[in-house]
Amino acid sequence: MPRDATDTDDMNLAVNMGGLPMKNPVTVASGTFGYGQEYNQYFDITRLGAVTTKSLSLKVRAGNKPPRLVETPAGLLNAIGLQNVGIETYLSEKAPFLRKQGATIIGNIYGHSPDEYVELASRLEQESAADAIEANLSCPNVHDAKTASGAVLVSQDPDAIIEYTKAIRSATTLPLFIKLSPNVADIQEPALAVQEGGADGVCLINTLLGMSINPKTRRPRLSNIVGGLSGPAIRPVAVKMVWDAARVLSIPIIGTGGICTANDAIEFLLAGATAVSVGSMTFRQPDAPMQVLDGIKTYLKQHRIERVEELIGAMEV
Amino acid sequence: MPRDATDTDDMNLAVNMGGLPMKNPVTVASGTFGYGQEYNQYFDITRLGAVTTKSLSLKVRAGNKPPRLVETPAGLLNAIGLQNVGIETYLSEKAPFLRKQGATIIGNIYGHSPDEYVELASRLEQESAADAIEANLSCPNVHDAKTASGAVLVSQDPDAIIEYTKAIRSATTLPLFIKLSPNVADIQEPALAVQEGGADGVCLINTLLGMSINPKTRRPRLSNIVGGLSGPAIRPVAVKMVWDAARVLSIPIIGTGGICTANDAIEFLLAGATAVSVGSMTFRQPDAPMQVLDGIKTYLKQHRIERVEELIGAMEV
Amino acid sequence: MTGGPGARFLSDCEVLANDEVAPEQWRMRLRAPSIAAEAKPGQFCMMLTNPTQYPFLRRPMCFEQIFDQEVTILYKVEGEGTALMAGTPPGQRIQVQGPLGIGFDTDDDAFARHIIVAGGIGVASFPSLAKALTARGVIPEVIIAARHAHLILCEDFFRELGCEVHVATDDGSLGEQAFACDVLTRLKPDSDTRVYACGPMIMMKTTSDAAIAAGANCVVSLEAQMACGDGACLGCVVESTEEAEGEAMVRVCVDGPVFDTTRIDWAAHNLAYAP
Amino acid sequence: MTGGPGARFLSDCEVLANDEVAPEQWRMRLRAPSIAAEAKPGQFCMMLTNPTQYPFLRRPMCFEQIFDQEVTILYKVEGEGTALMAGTPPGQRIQVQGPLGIGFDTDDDAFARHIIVAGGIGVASFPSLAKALTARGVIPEVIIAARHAHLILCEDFFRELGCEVHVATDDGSLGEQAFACDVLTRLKPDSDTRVYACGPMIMMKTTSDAAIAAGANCVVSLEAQMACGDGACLGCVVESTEEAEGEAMVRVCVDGPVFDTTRIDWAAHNLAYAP
Ligand SMILES: Cc1cc2nc3c(=O)[nH]c(=O)nc-3n(C[C@H](O)[C@H](O)[C@H](O)COP(=O)(O)OP(=O)(O)OC[C@H]3O[C@@H](n4cnc5c(N)ncnc54)[C@H](O)[C@@H]3O)c2cc1C
Ligand SMILES: Cc1cc2nc3c(=O)[nH]c(=O)nc-3n(C[C@H](O)[C@H](O)[C@H](O)COP(=O)(O)OP(=O)(O)OC[C@H]3O[C@@H](n4cnc5c(N)ncnc54)[C@H](O)[C@@H]3O)c2cc1C
Ligand SMILES: Cc1cc2nc3c(=O)[nH]c(=O)nc-3n(C[C@H](O)[C@H](O)[C@H](O)COP(=O)(O)O)c2cc1C
Ligand SMILES: Cc1cc2nc3c(=O)[nH]c(=O)nc-3n(C[C@H](O)[C@H](O)[C@H](O)COP(=O)(O)O)c2cc1C
Ligand code: FES
Ligand code: FES
Repeated sequence: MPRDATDTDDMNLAVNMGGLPMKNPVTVASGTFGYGQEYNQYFDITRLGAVTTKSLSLKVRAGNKPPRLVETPAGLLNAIGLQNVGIETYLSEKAPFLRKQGATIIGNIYGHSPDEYVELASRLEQESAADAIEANLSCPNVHDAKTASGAVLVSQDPDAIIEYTKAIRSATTLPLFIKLSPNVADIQEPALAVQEGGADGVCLINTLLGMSINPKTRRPRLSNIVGGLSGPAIRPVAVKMVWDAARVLSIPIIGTGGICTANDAIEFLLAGATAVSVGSMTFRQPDAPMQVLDGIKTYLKQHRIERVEELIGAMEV
Repeated sequence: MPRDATDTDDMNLAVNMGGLPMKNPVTVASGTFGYGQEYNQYFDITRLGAVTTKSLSLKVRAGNKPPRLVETPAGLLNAIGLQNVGIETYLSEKAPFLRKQGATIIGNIYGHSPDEYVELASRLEQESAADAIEANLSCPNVHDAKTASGAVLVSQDPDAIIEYTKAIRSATTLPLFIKLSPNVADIQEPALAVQEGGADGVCLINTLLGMSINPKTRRPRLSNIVGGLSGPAIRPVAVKMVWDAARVLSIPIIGTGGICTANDAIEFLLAGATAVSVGSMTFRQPDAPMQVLDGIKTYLKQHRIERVEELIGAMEV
Repeated sequence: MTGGPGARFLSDCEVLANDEVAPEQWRMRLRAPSIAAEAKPGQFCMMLTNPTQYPFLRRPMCFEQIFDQEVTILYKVEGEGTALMAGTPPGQRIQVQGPLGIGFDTDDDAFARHIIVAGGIGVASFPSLAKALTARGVIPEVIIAARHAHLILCEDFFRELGCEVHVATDDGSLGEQAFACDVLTRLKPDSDTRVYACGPMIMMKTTSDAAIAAGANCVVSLEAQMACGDGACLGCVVESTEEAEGEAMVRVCVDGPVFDTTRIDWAAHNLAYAP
Repeated sequence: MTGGPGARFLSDCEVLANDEVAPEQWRMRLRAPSIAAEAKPGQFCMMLTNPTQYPFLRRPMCFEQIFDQEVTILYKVEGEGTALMAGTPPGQRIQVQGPLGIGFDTDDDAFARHIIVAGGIGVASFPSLAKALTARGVIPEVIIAARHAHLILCEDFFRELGCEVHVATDDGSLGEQAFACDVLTRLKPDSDTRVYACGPMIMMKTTSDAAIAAGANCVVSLEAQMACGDGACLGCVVESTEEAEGEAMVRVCVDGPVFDTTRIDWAAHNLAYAP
């Protein structure tokens, strides 16, 4: 018997995220859900459409110096700097838990070169430690903010995106998603580059670059000076980018950015996302992803919508 | 006798904004303060370092269809579409009031071509209806969002910025500021283009593009679909852009974006702004610009800082 | 005397009472001496619903009744902002700005007959109007329409003033089962009649159509999403019937909220976006 | 028995009392049966301070006292979040998650002498610790230090438990004019002593230095900006003395908040950023 009869009964919740079958469109945003185990005490994490892991790198990383977090109006800035256990510890200690539970896994990876991404993706596939790969080409927190010129992220350069995507594509048969930065003039360019590179989906958006200064000490509030802005504050920006990208892409989108409630998730679906990930809201409400999922079900019932897929891109203009 | 002895006594508040002497660094954001008169009933608007007008165009404009506003977490989206009385009505009906009061005026202008900006700037100078010009090259709300490709703003294209700036520069001897959009990958590029074009200052930031969908009706909440996000939600993004720009510019910056309190204003000064403008917060608290000004004075006293200019770019890293 | 614009104030007002008068419908009594002294029926105020910055914008609320030092607000819990209002205990102070906008013209004696048409919480501004009219000897007739019996508010108030009150509900749970516009038509307004309508946009449109069809004069009190309440942001506009570009839009906050219905371009108004 | 990690709960807890016990210092009593049943001294909870999304993040608060069905929180109004907590009337419910983190080891009998060193509101977690220690016959000595007399909290509580209490203020307005670390040195802790410190970062560092200099064991209860409280966000880290990249950071929320001071790289810690 399936662990949760209610969810599997609702076949109308299923979506196909670029070849990854998800029993419902709700996943979690990388870096806001650890490796899943942290939240299994608040709800059965296998009820999620997928668990997305913290970005994994080849070597264990200590990340940036503290302080790494600062709260901002309806959001927060983080400069974690990709602290993570490294791929090998993930394979030996984290993935087995997720597999034992029966979770669908989106393995988020971060490297310093196409080769590193290739190796990360290969290891995940070899060890069956992920059901899809999400390559984070957009982390704002791994550069030295003090250098005069703003750090250039891979995902700010369409040519680089194509190069990285092609490399990872050739290394894995798993569904491949590329996660992009909102810090661009026009999101359609990097999104189309992802498609051209052969990926199966795009994840929009990573955090917006931001900073905060403490007037008392006259120092930045983050030791890294600059961080990534997330939370409800950025939701309107994320919805717009999903809508922009959806109009030109033929591959599906995971929508992310300030999703707090089912209504927020539905906004992203209507804008054109196929799946959604709940991020910072989990910090405020550890069972937020479940509340979003339950709320989507209620919405479908109330509006007599048979299949959640009918909502994808269904905004009426 | 000056109208407000307290402020003129505090000579330590004065800043020089690219040739515009401001008795204090506090102005208001274009479009959030009408033409000044609207707020004179809540405080003496001449106490402001300057009054910045709603964007003026050659012809009167009706703007976009309603609804034009939607609230978002710690912010709002607007798609006003530059409704304004037009330059001639401004000259005959609005500027005289500001002049009679004795306000310092930053005339914000919007045109469809360099020629239109030139004409607008010339008219303002001819009629002594502004003490400085702020050219809005970054309004997100005057394009048709439905066209598949995102509208390109002048301020997203450094070459166009140079062209427009040079044209306006040659048409006026008034201090000239250019207002830029945050919807770029790297704000240093357009900021440097402004400087190359010969302007005296940069205003950062205009609103971030965003949108919101009503799950009940499945329609966008703005009739224009897309709007500009403002308010405290975007403050971390604005502070970061001011800091980025300040590190490469030799011309001064007006910092804008989510300023609600004196502490917020000081954040912008520390990041490198010479002046600050209070925008959306005035909607919540009509005397917000005065509270910001008074709070800056208190801060200077508490921290025994002689001149507000000492704060500009004084963040310690 | 038209209701505004005059002096406006930004005051910290003490909440004197705040009670649920019907399911999800509340009445708040505020001590607001300077605002009360200036307020006219149909004008409104902008209320801060939360001391923290969320919700960021204030909520527009018209005056239900205007007393010597006090005003009352009759409101419906719609979303987060009004829910926070409902949670405000007496004794607390809230920032209120007003009086704002142009209210009802209560002095115009061009009309022999006055009919108030209220839809749902749209009744909120009519007690003060009815009081001002009766004060100069004009007793308005009142139509109160709502979806359901428990959403019919202020009936006793109008009866005590001496008004003839017609109650209609969509489901027939109180009064007759009818729409406001149909009741209005039955009352046979004519060119000597002024109709005052407030309620959902669709109800105001149909009521206004019925009034115009009967040759009556009709004013409506509109709603719109507002940011400033002061005419500065240009966010609260509705399309007018004026052709000229500069007059194509009217601002609900300073040009209204009360408008002669002929000024409003109802055809242009997209009801799908109604708040 | 070390204090955690065990079962954690996300509960809507009723506020039973919420009183200002000293200027800007409040005590909140919560009905929290499942949390109270699991909570250990030194553990903490994450509290929602506002039903709306501002402040967005919850506030970490340790347990002052742990009762059968209830816990108390002793807190200082620092900014917006704690101001909202102070404004929460009894009867209201707030979301509380806990117990979280690793608290004090109250069962370790390796030490003959136990000295609690509290700086300001850092005293908040010590009543439950002192009670747990006295319950097994160990009577701790207590140093309470603060800037000013009115910031000295819980003195009577510790005395009633039978503890010897040393009060010190920066300005000499109560007790002796001294810093916590100096009082500690005077009490001559030795290798048979365990010191428990909580307070501002600078006070914990100096107290820890004094304890180590005297050859004592020292545990500190750290503070950090937190987002999740669950070990997931990696936001609350402090630098550890471990060399290995994977151990270079410890998370205050799940590896602490109570740490043996030798695990913390105090030299790396930049006090300029202290919350
Ligand atoms: C001039 C004027 C006078 C009003 N007087 C009253 C009154 O006396 N009593 C009363 O109950 N209501 C009145 N309203 C409507 C009231 O302002 C809204 O119901 C309220 O703003 C809803 O806020 P919310 O946070 O509870 O709802 P939410 O749905 O959370 O609001 C979301 C956003 O939509 C806006 N909004 C939602 N509904 C409306 C609406 N109908 N009109 C305008 N904006 C809306 C809100 O301001 C907010 O920004 C008036 C509106 C206007 C324009
Ligand atoms: C494990 C732990 C237990 C704590 N226990 C208590 C307690 O029992 N009593 C008590 O009064 N305080 C305690 N604190 C500190 C308390 O969490 C902060 O004072 C509180 O978060 C301040 O919130 P604010 O909104 O009032 O202040 P603001 O200054 O508005 O807060 C701004 C931001 O900084 C953070 N912040 C500010 N000060 C601190 C701080 N000292 N530590 C961590 N984050 C901070 C806030 O979380 C917030 O995100 C504890 C902190 C931690 C980490
Ligand atoms: C504390 C924190 C850590 C994050 N770490 C990662 C990460 O390791 N990899 C990644 O791709 N995104 C990371 N993100 C970005 C989120 O996955 C997400 O894209 C972003 O937070 C926007 O969603 P939200 O507003 O719902 O949080 C992180 C975000 C936060 C707040
Ligand atoms: C309702 C509204 C209208 C605006 N109109 C203009 C405008 O006409 N010209 C302009 O340059 N900026 C305009 N802006 C942008 C503001 O001047 C400002 O750059 C932006 O709102 C960010 O500041 P804030 O967060 O303090 O509001 C407008 C903003 C709002 C909210
Ligand atoms: S609400 Fe700003 S113009 Fe009406
Ligand atoms: S608060 Fe998130 S890891 Fe500690």
